[in-house]
Amino acid sequence: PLGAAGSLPQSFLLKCLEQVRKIQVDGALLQEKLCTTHKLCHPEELLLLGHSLGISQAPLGSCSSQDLEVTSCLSQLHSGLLLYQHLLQALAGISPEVSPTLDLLKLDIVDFAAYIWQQMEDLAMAPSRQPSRNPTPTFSSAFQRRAGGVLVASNLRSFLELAYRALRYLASP
Amino acid sequence: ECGHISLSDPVVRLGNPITASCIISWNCSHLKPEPEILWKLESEHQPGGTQRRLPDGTLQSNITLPHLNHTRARLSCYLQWGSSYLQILDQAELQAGYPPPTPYNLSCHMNLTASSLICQWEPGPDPHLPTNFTLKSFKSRGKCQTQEKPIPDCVAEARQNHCSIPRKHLTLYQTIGVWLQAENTLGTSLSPQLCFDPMDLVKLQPPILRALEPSPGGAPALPGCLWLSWETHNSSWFMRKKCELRYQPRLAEANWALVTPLPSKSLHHELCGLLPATAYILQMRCVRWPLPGHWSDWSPSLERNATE
Amino acid sequence: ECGHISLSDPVVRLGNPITASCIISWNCSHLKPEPEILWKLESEHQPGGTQRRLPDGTLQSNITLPHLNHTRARLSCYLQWGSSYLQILDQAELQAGYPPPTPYNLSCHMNLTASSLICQWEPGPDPHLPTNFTLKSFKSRGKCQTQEKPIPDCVAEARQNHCSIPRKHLTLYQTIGVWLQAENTLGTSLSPQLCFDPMDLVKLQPPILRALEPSPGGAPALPGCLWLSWETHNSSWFMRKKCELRYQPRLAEANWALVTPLPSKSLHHELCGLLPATAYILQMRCVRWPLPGHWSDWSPSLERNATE
Repeated sequence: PLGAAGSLPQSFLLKCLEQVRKIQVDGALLQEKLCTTHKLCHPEELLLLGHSLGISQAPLGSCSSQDLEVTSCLSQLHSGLLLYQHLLQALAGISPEVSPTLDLLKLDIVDFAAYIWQQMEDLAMAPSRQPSRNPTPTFSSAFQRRAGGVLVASNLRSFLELAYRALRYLASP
Repeated sequence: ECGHISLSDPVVRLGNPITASCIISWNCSHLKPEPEILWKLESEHQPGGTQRRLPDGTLQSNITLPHLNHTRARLSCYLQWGSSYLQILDQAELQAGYPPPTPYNLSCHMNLTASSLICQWEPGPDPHLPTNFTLKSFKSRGKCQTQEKPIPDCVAEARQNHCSIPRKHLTLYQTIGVWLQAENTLGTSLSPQLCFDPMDLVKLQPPILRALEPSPGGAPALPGCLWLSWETHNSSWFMRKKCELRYQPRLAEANWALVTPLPSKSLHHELCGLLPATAYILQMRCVRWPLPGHWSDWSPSLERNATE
Repeated sequence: ECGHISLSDPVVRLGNPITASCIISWNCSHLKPEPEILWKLESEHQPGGTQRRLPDGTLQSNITLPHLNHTRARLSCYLQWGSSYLQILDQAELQAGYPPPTPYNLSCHMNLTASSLICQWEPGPDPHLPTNFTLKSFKSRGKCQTQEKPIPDCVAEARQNHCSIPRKHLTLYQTIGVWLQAENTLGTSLSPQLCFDPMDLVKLQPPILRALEPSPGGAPALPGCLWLSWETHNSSWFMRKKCELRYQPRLAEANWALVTPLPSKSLHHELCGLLPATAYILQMRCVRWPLPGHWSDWSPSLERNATE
């Protein structure tokens, strides 16, 4: 069930793969900074807090290899990136040491989401309207923003691993 | 006010005429005998001023300098009466030059370490006037026919022919339209517009080249071989790229030999077929690949002797 | 909010006790089995928390750390239930230190080249807390009993123990009152107040010392002599001053000889009675005189051989 895989230009897929790798590097940097600067190194220690703050995972069901459906996979990838963009925006003011890394990660995610949306429009695969915005958690203390940063970076990591596998599959000749 | 110079235009094209008028109030000019208004450009007397007494008692002199050939000059209005000392009543700064020539060779490259787009250009001949170079750009799609979102102007520092657009103003992987505006008092000129995805103009840092000892436990080293490793800067870790190695013996008129393509990282590369016991100079460069990009500069030279 | 730490005081004196309370909401604590609140200072478990369930269902633990000996530390409130992973619910940054010690050795000098009054001080032992040093001053007369006009605060940069009051804030030749205020979260301390006319604390630039050849046309040079000239920096030209010269042969354990007083300028000074054909090191300094002032630093050394 590849759907419109054939219609996806190779350069589009190669640039998507490059952007996923770029964001993975940014995300790993964010995790490393939060660990070294604030000693928040284990997402497992923050699950309860994350649950209470409502930090959700972005679904990528249509991108799993069993039933990869290109249009809805790209659509889910785009929506997931928007979710992480809004989550990262809510972390603004995380801490002076971490902010530069957070800002770079956010910029790369915003660009990747825009890139996918533009390609979907060019290939007439885009839904009529941009996906509605999920409610974003409010972080009411510096600690919650840092803890939120650890959880978002961890969720983003698994999200990107799944996305990378799907894109590599689509890009394989 | 005792005396005041007014100019047709404080800035003119070099060689063009310039007209000035000096008006001296009644209380500064009702002297005996009737005073005369004199003009000097820098320290050089300028004949040809036409003087008259206005109904309100003020004294006025007009002068036209046919060709202003100084890029900077001071025009002074003097008063002389009888054998008294010449009195300066006002001075005006004249400027002459040219409208900005059209800047050319506008080119840009994306620097991953600085995370910015650096554009440079040739300003063209000196217009002799303070000229501002402003890099104008906008976010777009496809062939930059439509302006999706303007990007803040990048104003080059004085006498600098480059400007850097920071990452936060860029959208990577989408096209942006870029052009250069040169502006001074006499006019404005625009370079042709470029349209590109900044990442397609990425210029990588040169790779780091390291010499290796022959593999310790291995078979005895063949003559005319050397071993090296290399890696690229971590700012481009996420990019697929290819590299090429060039080497030459340190002998007069030696030519470079090229090994291409090579992977962007190697922990242990053996190079044989060289002149035994000869010193070799090696350099490497890399480029984003298969996606487009600029070649990095060649790495600093590595000098190594081939085995005997 | 899932969990929140509140502190008796975020900043305490080093070694003092600190009390903290962690409140965990019902929806984050109604777990089976009944969860336990644990405390960690940095990564070290802190026993002694007293835990209770409040009527509104929230879970609260209070703890008192008897002696906070870290100048900076992170206090974490954890929740444990069953064999699950310890969950962090909040963290608080603790700070400990001392009120600022009284700064001492406050001294100032007027720099004529920079046209500013530069004051420096000894901050005293490190209070381990961000401490602001502010130079307070006011224009006055006589013994600074009355504040004629306040002078804007001079806030020293972080970790700098000096501050410069620019000329435009000073009234020269009148007394000003100056003191230093040190302030951090735990308190404020003031240095003793100084009262002086800034010009009476002028510190001149070192004079410029030059070696001269023996006077050309003059009588044949005596052995054991050398000739020099000097002048002071033009920024103190208007000041009457005196200078002094010190010199010593470049020999081990040589002592300085002093020539004082000397005028602030000399086009040609002869120094004789020296060890013939011996290398000498000469330095000079000057001071405002007869009016009060600080001696300048010694000029850079001049090396010269006495005649044979």
